[in-house]
Amino acid sequence: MTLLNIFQTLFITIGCLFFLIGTIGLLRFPDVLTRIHALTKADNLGLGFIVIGLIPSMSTAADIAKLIVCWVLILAASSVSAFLVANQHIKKSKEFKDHDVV
Amino acid sequence: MMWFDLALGLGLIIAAIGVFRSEDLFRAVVLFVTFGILLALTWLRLQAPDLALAEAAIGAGITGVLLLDTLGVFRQHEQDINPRSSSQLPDISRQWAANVLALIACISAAGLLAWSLFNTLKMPAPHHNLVTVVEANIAYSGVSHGITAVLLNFRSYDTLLEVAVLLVAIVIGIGLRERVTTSANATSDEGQSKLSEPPALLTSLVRLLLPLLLITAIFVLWAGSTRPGGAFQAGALIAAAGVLARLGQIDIAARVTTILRLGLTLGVFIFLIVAVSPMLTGKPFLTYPAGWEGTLILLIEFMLTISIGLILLSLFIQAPRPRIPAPVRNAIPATGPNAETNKGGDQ
Amino acid sequence: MIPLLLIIPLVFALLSVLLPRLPIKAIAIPGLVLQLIASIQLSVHTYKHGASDYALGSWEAPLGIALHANGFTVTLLTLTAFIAIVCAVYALIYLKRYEHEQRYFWPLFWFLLASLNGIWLSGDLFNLYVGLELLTFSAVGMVALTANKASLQAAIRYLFAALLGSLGYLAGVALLYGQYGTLSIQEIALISTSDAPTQVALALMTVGLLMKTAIFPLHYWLPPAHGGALAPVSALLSALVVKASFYILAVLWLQLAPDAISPAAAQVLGALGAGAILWGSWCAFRQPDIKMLVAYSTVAQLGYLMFVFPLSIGTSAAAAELAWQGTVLHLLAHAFAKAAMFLSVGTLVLAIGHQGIKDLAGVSHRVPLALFSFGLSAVSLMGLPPSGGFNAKWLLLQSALSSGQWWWFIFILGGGLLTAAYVFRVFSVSFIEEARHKFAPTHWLLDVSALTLAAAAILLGFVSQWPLTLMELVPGVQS
Amino acid sequence: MTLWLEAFNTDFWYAIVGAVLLVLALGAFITSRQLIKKLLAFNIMGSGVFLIMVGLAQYQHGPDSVPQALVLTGIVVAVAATALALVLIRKFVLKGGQP
Repeated sequence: MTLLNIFQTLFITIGCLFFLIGTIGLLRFPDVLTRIHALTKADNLGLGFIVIGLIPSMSTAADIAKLIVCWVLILAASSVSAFLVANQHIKKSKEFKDHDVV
Repeated sequence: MMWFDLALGLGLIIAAIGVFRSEDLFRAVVLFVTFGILLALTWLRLQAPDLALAEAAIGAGITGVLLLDTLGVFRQHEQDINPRSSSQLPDISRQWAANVLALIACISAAGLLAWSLFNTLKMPAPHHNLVTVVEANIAYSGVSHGITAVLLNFRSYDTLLEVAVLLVAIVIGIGLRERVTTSANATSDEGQSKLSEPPALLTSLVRLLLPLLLITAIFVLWAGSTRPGGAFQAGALIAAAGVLARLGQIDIAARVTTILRLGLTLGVFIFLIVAVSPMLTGKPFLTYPAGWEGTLILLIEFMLTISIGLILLSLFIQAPRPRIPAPVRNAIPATGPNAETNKGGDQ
Repeated sequence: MIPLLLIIPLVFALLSVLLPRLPIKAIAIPGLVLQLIASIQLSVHTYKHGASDYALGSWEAPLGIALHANGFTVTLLTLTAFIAIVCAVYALIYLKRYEHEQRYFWPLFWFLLASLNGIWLSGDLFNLYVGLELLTFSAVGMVALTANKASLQAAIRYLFAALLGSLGYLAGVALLYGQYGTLSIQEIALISTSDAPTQVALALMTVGLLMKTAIFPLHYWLPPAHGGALAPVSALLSALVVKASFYILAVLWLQLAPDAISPAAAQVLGALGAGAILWGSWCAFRQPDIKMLVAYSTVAQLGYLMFVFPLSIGTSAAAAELAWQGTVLHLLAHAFAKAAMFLSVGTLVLAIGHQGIKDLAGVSHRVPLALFSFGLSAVSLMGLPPSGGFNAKWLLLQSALSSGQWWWFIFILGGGLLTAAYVFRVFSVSFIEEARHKFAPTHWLLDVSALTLAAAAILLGFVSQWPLTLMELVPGVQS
Repeated sequence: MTLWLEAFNTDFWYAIVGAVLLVLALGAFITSRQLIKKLLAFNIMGSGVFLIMVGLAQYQHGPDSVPQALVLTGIVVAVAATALALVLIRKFVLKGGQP
């Protein structure tokens, strides 16, 4: 096992751990906003670690670029969708408060 | 990797059971999309990257969007117009009959399939082997990717009929939709689409993603002749771009114009012209002239991509939606022979 | 010659999607005439030179898809072209009051024809699947055309039943491909064995196709779809569309893998047919609505088609040939008679403005021609001489006798009596003198088209030899 | 038993999964009362058939582009069917029917 392998294994394992933590948060946290928080923060970080861990096994610069583009796109998509979900949630809960339902 | 396959297969089955068992439709649809993603992985494991692409883009993507959109429409509709009535309680005896019927059908289907698969294990390999036939002829097909060769050369007749199937679906879609818009005036349509202004963040993301999606679509189309990819996957990507654009309120004409109709039929039209023209020189229908196979296949695929993208997108845009009752509508009485049915229609 | 029958309807379908405001009259009829000429020419060619194959794209099966024209195929092609042209004439008049609907009727009509021609000609199992789906979609679209609640419900039910049927068929195709490594019907017919995968594949495909053909007890979707559609649509659906899946079923059982079929399985199909005759006739007898009566009559008449299996599997060659001839004649006679019946009922309903059988009082005076066509087609359905229906039933009876299966004899005869029972319900009301409603005038072309088809059903009794001579070129039950 | 273990491979395993999906979805299709649920069951049933088609063919003679092309056609037909069914169901619900 070369040093590079150890480095890769380490990073990917850390990435997976973050995903695990994010999933536990998703399941255990009490409401929508905290769940989004757990999911987006932990998962985006985990993804970053995995991408860094994968980069050494790519053969060409183009492949590395593709990996990074994937990462950036997922970051953008997940942050925007998290924002939309949160936005909707806040709107809904405001409506409920107006009707004194909660 | 056998363990991975075992887990993936069981995952597919569990996701499917989840879809069937969930009472809530929204939950069922989300699980269905999950099922689609697992299925895309499965196709990769079966060495079918084309199918993985198609499943992700068409099966899980477009189908999921259509289903979610429908649920949204139902939710809107039920709240405004049609609260759940008590008469909707299940008919107990009918339900029992269906359960018994399903049990019989399931047991017999399971028995038949198990018997067949078990016997397959004991059988020798079949007489024919199309793998070798495809390999022997692919040099004459004009492309080097097997699936594209089968779809657009060896069995191009299937593909022609398949695009016709898509076309029939959108013709029905337009037919059922237009009735709504002919009696509604433009303002009520506008009012509906502007109901909720999308957040600026979404709009800017959409603007960022649109060109990327289009470039990817063109790449997937062009890749089709040498490696996984092709018109159907590219068309699905174009449709996805259109759906995104619509979510981000970038205006896409929702009216059925002649230009749209031209776009919808373009693929089949060019396909037919290319297929018929060799008959003038006495060659069979659907034959490509020697030397021109690759070019013509790319041309057909390009046109098909446009048509498939437009058809899938139109199926999303043209799907019937409830109209928001606008006070303006009363001022303009519906006219024409169908006025009566139109009024009774969608209120 | 063969591919023209695919190209013509596809081109016209595209034109009518592209330019929905095209002068339909100027376009549709010449196209249909062209199609009729092409199919007659193909029939003549087949008669002179025998069955022929056509390799699409110059790729021979098993790699490519082969089209196959034999005596049976060309008969069906000509039948399709003929019924289509008459229904189109009717539709041109009838749909004038449905301005919106007719813009979507014509593309679907042409796609329907393209898929029918495709199915009759195809020699490839998977291609048949795509053809069936195209057929289903255009048929469902035509049922949903009026877009009221009832017709949409009927269309959804029809679509779901047909999709389930297609999947059963496709599952069978998957097993057969795994087993034989080819999709060509002719190739599989050469090497088919009676092993488990083949039998399971056939079982799955059979159930799927029975669903699509609406054979009792899988007929539940047919009456609302056929009874609720517009008159020319009902005529096309009952005359042609349900026959497509029956055609595939017959090809599978009699041509693809006859060795894999046990006589017991054939008896089961025959029993389903008998059940269809009894149940369909009983339901038809009880319907208060005339269109539903005719739709249930289709359920009953489709039952006769099933008798070909017990009468030709495990029986003598002579009995099998008689059964096959009788079935083909029945298919033709029913197509003519049922199309005529739906068209004439459409005219009657148009004249009265109501669909109830009780409302028919007085039609014998006011709308005599439509009632006359209805009567003529009923003669053929009942199997009275001289008519195509009579010859068909006569051949089937002979086959039942010569194969010693007297129990089918009872059902074939009894079915005619049951048909008489429900048809006379209509006549007993229609000859009442005083009318309950005002009568609207109807266009003479409506009467003429219904009459043409009814006359064809009767005339078939005199020229039964024509299709039967062509039929001798059919593989499968061959003498 | 030895026969099973010898002949078993990835392709065959997925064919079995396809058969299981087909059977389960058939049951769900018949029992469910909601049209959308029926539609989902139809789609999953279709996926089961596709898995059988590719899995079985490839079990017999390795990667085969013909069934893959057929399934690609099948997927497109299935999405067209789904879209058509949704259009009809939506219209039906707007006319006051129950989904």
